[in-house]
Amino acid sequence: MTYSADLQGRIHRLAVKGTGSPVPVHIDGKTYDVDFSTGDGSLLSLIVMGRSYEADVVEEAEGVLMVWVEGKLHRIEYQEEGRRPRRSASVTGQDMGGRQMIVAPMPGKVVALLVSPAQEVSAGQGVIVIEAMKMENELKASGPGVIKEIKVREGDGVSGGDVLVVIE
Amino acid sequence: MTYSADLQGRIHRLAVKGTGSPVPVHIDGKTYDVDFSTGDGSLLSLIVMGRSYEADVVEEAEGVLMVWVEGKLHRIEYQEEGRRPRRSASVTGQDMGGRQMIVAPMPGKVVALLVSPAQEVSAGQGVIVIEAMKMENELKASGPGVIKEIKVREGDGVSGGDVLVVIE
Amino acid sequence: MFDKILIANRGEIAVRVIRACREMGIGTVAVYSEADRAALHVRLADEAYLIGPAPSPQSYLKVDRIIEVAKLSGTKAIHPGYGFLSENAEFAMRCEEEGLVFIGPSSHAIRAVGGKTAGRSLASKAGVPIVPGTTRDLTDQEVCEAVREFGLPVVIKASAGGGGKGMRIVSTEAMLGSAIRAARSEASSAFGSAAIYVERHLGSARHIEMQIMADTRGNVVYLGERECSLQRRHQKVIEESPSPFMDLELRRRMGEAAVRLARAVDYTNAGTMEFLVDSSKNFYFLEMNTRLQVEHSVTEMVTGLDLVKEQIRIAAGEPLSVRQDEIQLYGHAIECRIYAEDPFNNFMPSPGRIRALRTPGGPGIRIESAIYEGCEVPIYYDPLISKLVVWGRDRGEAIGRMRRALAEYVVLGVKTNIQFHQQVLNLSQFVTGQIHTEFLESWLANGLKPEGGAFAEIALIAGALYLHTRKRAVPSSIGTGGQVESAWKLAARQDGLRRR
Amino acid sequence: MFDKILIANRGEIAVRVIRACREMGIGTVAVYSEADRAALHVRLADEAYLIGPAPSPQSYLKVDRIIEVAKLSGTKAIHPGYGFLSENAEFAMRCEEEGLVFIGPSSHAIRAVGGKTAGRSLASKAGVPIVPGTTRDLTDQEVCEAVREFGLPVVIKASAGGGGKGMRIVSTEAMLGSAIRAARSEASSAFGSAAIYVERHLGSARHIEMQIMADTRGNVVYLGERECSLQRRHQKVIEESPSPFMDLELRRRMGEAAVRLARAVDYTNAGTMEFLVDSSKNFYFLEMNTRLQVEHSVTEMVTGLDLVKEQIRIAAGEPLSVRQDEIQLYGHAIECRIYAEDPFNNFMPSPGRIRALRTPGGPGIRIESAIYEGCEVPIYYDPLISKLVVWGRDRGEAIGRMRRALAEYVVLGVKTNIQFHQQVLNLSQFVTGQIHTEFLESWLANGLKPEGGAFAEIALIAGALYLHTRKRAVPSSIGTGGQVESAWKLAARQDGLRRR
Repeated sequence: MTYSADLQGRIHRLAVKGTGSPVPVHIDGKTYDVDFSTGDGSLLSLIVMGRSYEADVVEEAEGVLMVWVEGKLHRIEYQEEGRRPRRSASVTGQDMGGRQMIVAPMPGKVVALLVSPAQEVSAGQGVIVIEAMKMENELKASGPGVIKEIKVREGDGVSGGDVLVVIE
Repeated sequence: MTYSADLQGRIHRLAVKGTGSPVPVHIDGKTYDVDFSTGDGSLLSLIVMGRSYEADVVEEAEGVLMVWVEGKLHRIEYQEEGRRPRRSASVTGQDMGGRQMIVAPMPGKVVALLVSPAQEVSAGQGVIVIEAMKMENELKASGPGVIKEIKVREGDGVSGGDVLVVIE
Repeated sequence: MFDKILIANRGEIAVRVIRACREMGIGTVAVYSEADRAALHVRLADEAYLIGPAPSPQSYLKVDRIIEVAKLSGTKAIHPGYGFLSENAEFAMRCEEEGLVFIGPSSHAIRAVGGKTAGRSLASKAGVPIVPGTTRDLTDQEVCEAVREFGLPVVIKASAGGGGKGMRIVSTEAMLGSAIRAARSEASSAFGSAAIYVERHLGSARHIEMQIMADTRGNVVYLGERECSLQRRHQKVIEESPSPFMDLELRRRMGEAAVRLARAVDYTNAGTMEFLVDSSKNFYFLEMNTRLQVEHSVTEMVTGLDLVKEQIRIAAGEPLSVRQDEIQLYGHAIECRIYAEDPFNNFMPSPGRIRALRTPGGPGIRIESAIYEGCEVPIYYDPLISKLVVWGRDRGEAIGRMRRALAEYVVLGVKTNIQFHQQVLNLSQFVTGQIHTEFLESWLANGLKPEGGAFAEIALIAGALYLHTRKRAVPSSIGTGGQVESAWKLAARQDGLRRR
Repeated sequence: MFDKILIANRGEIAVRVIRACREMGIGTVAVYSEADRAALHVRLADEAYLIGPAPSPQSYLKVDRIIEVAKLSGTKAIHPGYGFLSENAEFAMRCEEEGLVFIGPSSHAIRAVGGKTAGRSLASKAGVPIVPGTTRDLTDQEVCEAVREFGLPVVIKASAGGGGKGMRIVSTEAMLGSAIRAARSEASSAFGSAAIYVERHLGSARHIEMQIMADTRGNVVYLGERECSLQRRHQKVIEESPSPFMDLELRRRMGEAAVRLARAVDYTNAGTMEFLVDSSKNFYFLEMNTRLQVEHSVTEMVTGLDLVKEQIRIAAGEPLSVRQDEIQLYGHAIECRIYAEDPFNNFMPSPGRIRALRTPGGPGIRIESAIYEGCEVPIYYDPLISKLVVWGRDRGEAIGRMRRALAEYVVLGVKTNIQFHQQVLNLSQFVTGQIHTEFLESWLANGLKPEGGAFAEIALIAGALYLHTRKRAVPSSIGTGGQVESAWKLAARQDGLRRR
C-alpha cells in the first residue's frame, strides 16, 4: 500500500509491499528492508539495517497516529494513496479571524474567573484558573484583546478541549 | 442469563440478572450482590460481601473456562440455559475399549522409543522418551498391555496432544 | 499484633501499606471512592468498602464513614498513608476515642508540632534554628504587615498540610494579593484549612529533611537525611539519600536536632523534620511532617529498614527494631516521581486511561505504583502515578541505573514527566550535585524542549507498518499455545483484535 | 572500555547483560534465532542479528556465525551469558584468535578446570577435598567397573556443562544401563559432548557454592556462598545467600579453598566452585562453573556488587572494585526460579503463549525476566522464564516477602511452578533451613497436590460474569482518554475486543 504522511507539516511518501517480514518499505525515494514484529496492542519492534527499535503506535483518529520511538513522540497524519485529504479535528487556540479561544487543556473544575466580559486583556494576562488533580492551573491570554465571551462559571466542571473564554 | 456449570463433575446452577455493578448473582439457591470490575483481557475484580477477589478467566473452548482465583485454577464448563449439552474435546489416556493411548503432553521431539510393536508392557514401564525445553521426559504405560501401534519414529517432532503409541 | 489494618488512602501508598501487611501476615481492608472501584489497592486488599463519591471531601476525607467501615469490618487499626487524613489531629483523636489505633503519632503530638506555625514556635523553644518569620496564623492584613516587617521576598505558606500545596513566593508588592488568594484557596481545597503564615524567603538553599522514628518506650532514632532540593511549584520531583552535600558531622547535628524536637512533644511513630541548609551548612527548621513521606522509600533503600512495618510494630506497642548505633547508610538511592502531567505544556495535569505500560526490571530497581494497563488515572486526585526508585553502590551507579530504568519505562495514554526526568538526569548540575530549591524552576524558565526528532524516519515507517498490518489482521485462533507460530504473525493478529 | 558488547545468548540472562551495558554506557548487539525474533533481548538491544533456525546447534551454538556478526557489527567483546557457549573452551579460544575479547576466563583456564574430571583432579592436587570417584572420562565398560570399585549408590555425571543436565543417580545394578544412556544422550544434546564419569553418591548433603571473582592483576576474592540444596532432577529451583547452615569459619575455609583453586589455574573473571557439605560441616569440591551462574543475583543482593559490570571491567583489564576485607554479606536474599512447567503433572514442560502477566512490585523485589504479555515461550530452549529475587533484612523477612511476591505474580497461558514455590515456602523444613539435595525429591515423592478449591464458588461466579459481560461487550470508543468513563464499563469493552 502507498501512503502520504504529514509529520509537522512536511509530507513524506511511503510504500509498503507484501505481507511477511522483512518487508521492503519505500520512503522518500529510499528503500529499506524492514524486519518487524508486533508485540502487544501498541508495540512494534523494528530492525532496520541491524539497528533495533521499539516503537509504540496509537491511533488517535482515523489515519492520525501517535508514534513513539525510543520514548520520543511523533504525531503523523497518514493518507492512503487515492483517498481524498481529510482535515483532522484538532483544537487551535487561535482561529482564522484573529480570535483567541482559551481552551481547557484537561478535565477539571473552574475555581476562578479573573476577567469579565468586555474587559481588555494583555498578552500573558491570567484569564481563568482551572483545578485538576489538586493543582491550580492559570490559563493566560496568548495575545492582547477584549473578552468577547465567557462560556463557564466558577465551580463548573469542564472536560478537556472545552472552549472556556473567547477573546477578540 | 442462566447457566449450568460443571466443576469437577458437580453441576451448579447460576443466574445473572441486569448489566450494571453490583449485580445480583444466584448460585445453587443462594444470592449474592456481586460488585465486579474487569481490568484487562483476563482479569476480573470481584467484591462479594466485603471480600475482594482477583480472578482471571481464559476461554479454552466455547463455554469451557479456565478460572484462576487467588492463584488457584478451576476448569469449568458452562451451558447456557436451553442450549443442548456439548461434549468437550479433551484428550483422555484411556478410551472406552480398554485401549491405552500414550499422548504427547507437550510439543517436543521423540528421542527414544523404548518398545517395539507387539511387545508386552507392564504398568509404569517406560514406553517413549520425549525431549522438550532441553529436558527428557519418559512417558510410561498406565497399565499392562501389548503395543498395538507406534505412530512416531525417533527424531520426529510432535505437538501437544498427538497420540504417539497405542497399547491394547 | 493487629490481625487486620484499614488503609484510609488510595494510590501507590495504599498498595505500599497492603504489601507490608501481607509480608507480616496481617489482613488488609481497603476503602475506595466511586472513581477507584478498579484501582489496584482495591484489587489487592482482602476486603474493600465503598466510602463515597469521587471528590475526596466526600470519600477519602470522610471521617465518619471511614470509622464506620473500620467497625463493621472489625478492624482495630488504621494506617492513614500520606495526604488526606494523615496529619489530621481530629481524625487521630476520633480514632483514640473510638478505641481504634491510629498508626501514627498521638493527636496531641500532631497538634503540638504538626501545624507549621506550632512546629516553628516549638522548634525555637527546643533550640532548633528556624527560618525568620511569623509563628502563628495570620489575617490578610497581618500578612501585609509581616511582609513589611521581614521584607521581600517572602513565602506565604499554608499552616496545615504539606507537599508544598498552598505556598507562594512573593517578590513584589503587586503579587501579594493574588498570592494570598491562591495560597488560601489551594490550602482549603487540599487540607480543609485556609490558615496561612509568612516566612522570609531564603533563596538558593537546599531542602534536606531528616527521617526520625520513635517508639512508645521512649526510644527515638534518626535514619539519615533525604536531599529534596529538586522541586517544581514547591513539589518534590526527585529525591535521594544520602545528600551529596552531607557530611557526617552535619548529619549528626541535624539528626540530633530532629530527635530533640521529637522528644519535646513525646513524639511516636514515623516523622520527618524538613530543613533549609545554606551553602555554609547552616540549617533552619522548616516544618515537621507527622506522617510517612512520599519519598520514604529512598531511606528504606539505604538503611535496609521497612518503615511501614516499623510504623505498624510501633503502633502495636513494640520497641524499635534498631538502635541509633546500628543505623548506617549503605549505597545510594534516587527516586523519580512519575506524574501524569505534560512537561512540554507547562506540566498541565494529564488524567486519562493507561493504554500501554512497560515497567523496568533488573537489578537495583524498585517500582511503587498503582497503575496498570487499562486503568483510569482520575482527575480528582494527586497526579503521582508511580515512584521509580533505584539503588546503586554509589551515586554514580544510581544515576546510570536511573537513566537505564527511565529508558525502559513506557507509559502511554496519559502524558508523563518521564522525558523531563531523563533531561534532568543529564544536567551537569545534577550529576555534580550542585542543586538548590530554585534550581529546577530557573532551568525550566527558558521552557522545556522535547529532544530531537532523531527517529522521525523510523516513526514514519512504524506508522505505515501499523496501518499495513492492521489491514491484514485476522482473528487469533484459540489454540493450546502449543503450536509455535511465528510470533509476529500471532501478535499481529492480537494487535488486530485490540485495535481501537 | 568497550564501546559495544555482543551478547551470545537469549532469555533473561541476555536482558540482564544488556541492562548492565546500558548502565555503563556501552552499546549492545543481540543475536537471535528464528524462534526469538520477538524476544525481549532483541527489542532492548541497540542492534540485533538473525543467526539461524530455532534449534540451538544451528543458532546459539553456531560459533562461526556469531563471530561473523561480531565482525560485521564492529564489536570487540562477547559476553556468553550462561549455558550455550559460555563454558566452551573452543569458542573462547576462537575469540582469542580472532582478536575478540571473551568476557570470561581464558580458554586455557576453562580447559584446565572447566571439565568436571579435569577440575576434580586439579582440586585434589590443590589440596581441596573432592567427592570420591573417577577423575577422568569413562567408557560404558569403565563406568561399570567404577561402580564396582566405589559401590552403590553412585552418580553418573556428564563431564561437560553444568546445571545438573546429563546426571543420573544409580542405586541398583538394574538401573545402570538406562542411566548411562540417558546421561550420555542428555549430555550430548545439551553440551555437544557425551563424556561421563562416576562419583560416589553422598546422599543427604547440602549443595553450597562459593562465588569468586578474579581480575587480570592477580587479585582474587570470594563473594560468599549460595545455598542451592533445593533441587529437582538435579536442577536448582530455589537459591539463597547466605546459607542458613553457614558460619563465619566455614565460609572462610570454603572461600579460601575456592580462591586457592582459582589461583592454581591463573583463573580470571567470574567463577563458582560447587561443594557438597555434610552435616558435620566437611565440604567436598564437586565442580567449577567457569561462567556467571543463573543464581548470581542473590549474591548481588547481599554484597551490593553488580557481577556483570564487574565481569566487563575485568575483561577490559581493570582491577577488581573491591578488596576481600571490604566484602560483607548484608541481609538475606532468596531466588525462586520460575519455570514454564506443570508442577501438578510431573513438571512437564509447558511452552506456549503468555496470555496475561502481572509482576510483583514494591520493596525488596527484583525481577529478572524476558517474558511479556503476548510473547511465545518456545519449545526449543530452557523452561526458565523468570527469576523472582527478594531481599530482606533477615531470612524471616525475605521469606515473608517472597510469599507476598509469589501471590502477586500472575502468569497465564503457560503452566508455571509458582504454586509449587508457594507450597515449598510454607514447609517447616524450609522455614527452619533443614534442607539437603534430596529433600525436594523425597517431599515430591508422594506427589504434589494443588491446594484446596477454597474459592470454587467465587470461580463459578467469575466465569458466569465473564460470559455475561462478554455478551454485552461493544467496540471501545477512540476517545482522548479525557472523559472519565466508569472503569468497569471501559474495561468490559476492551475485554470484548480482546476476546479470543
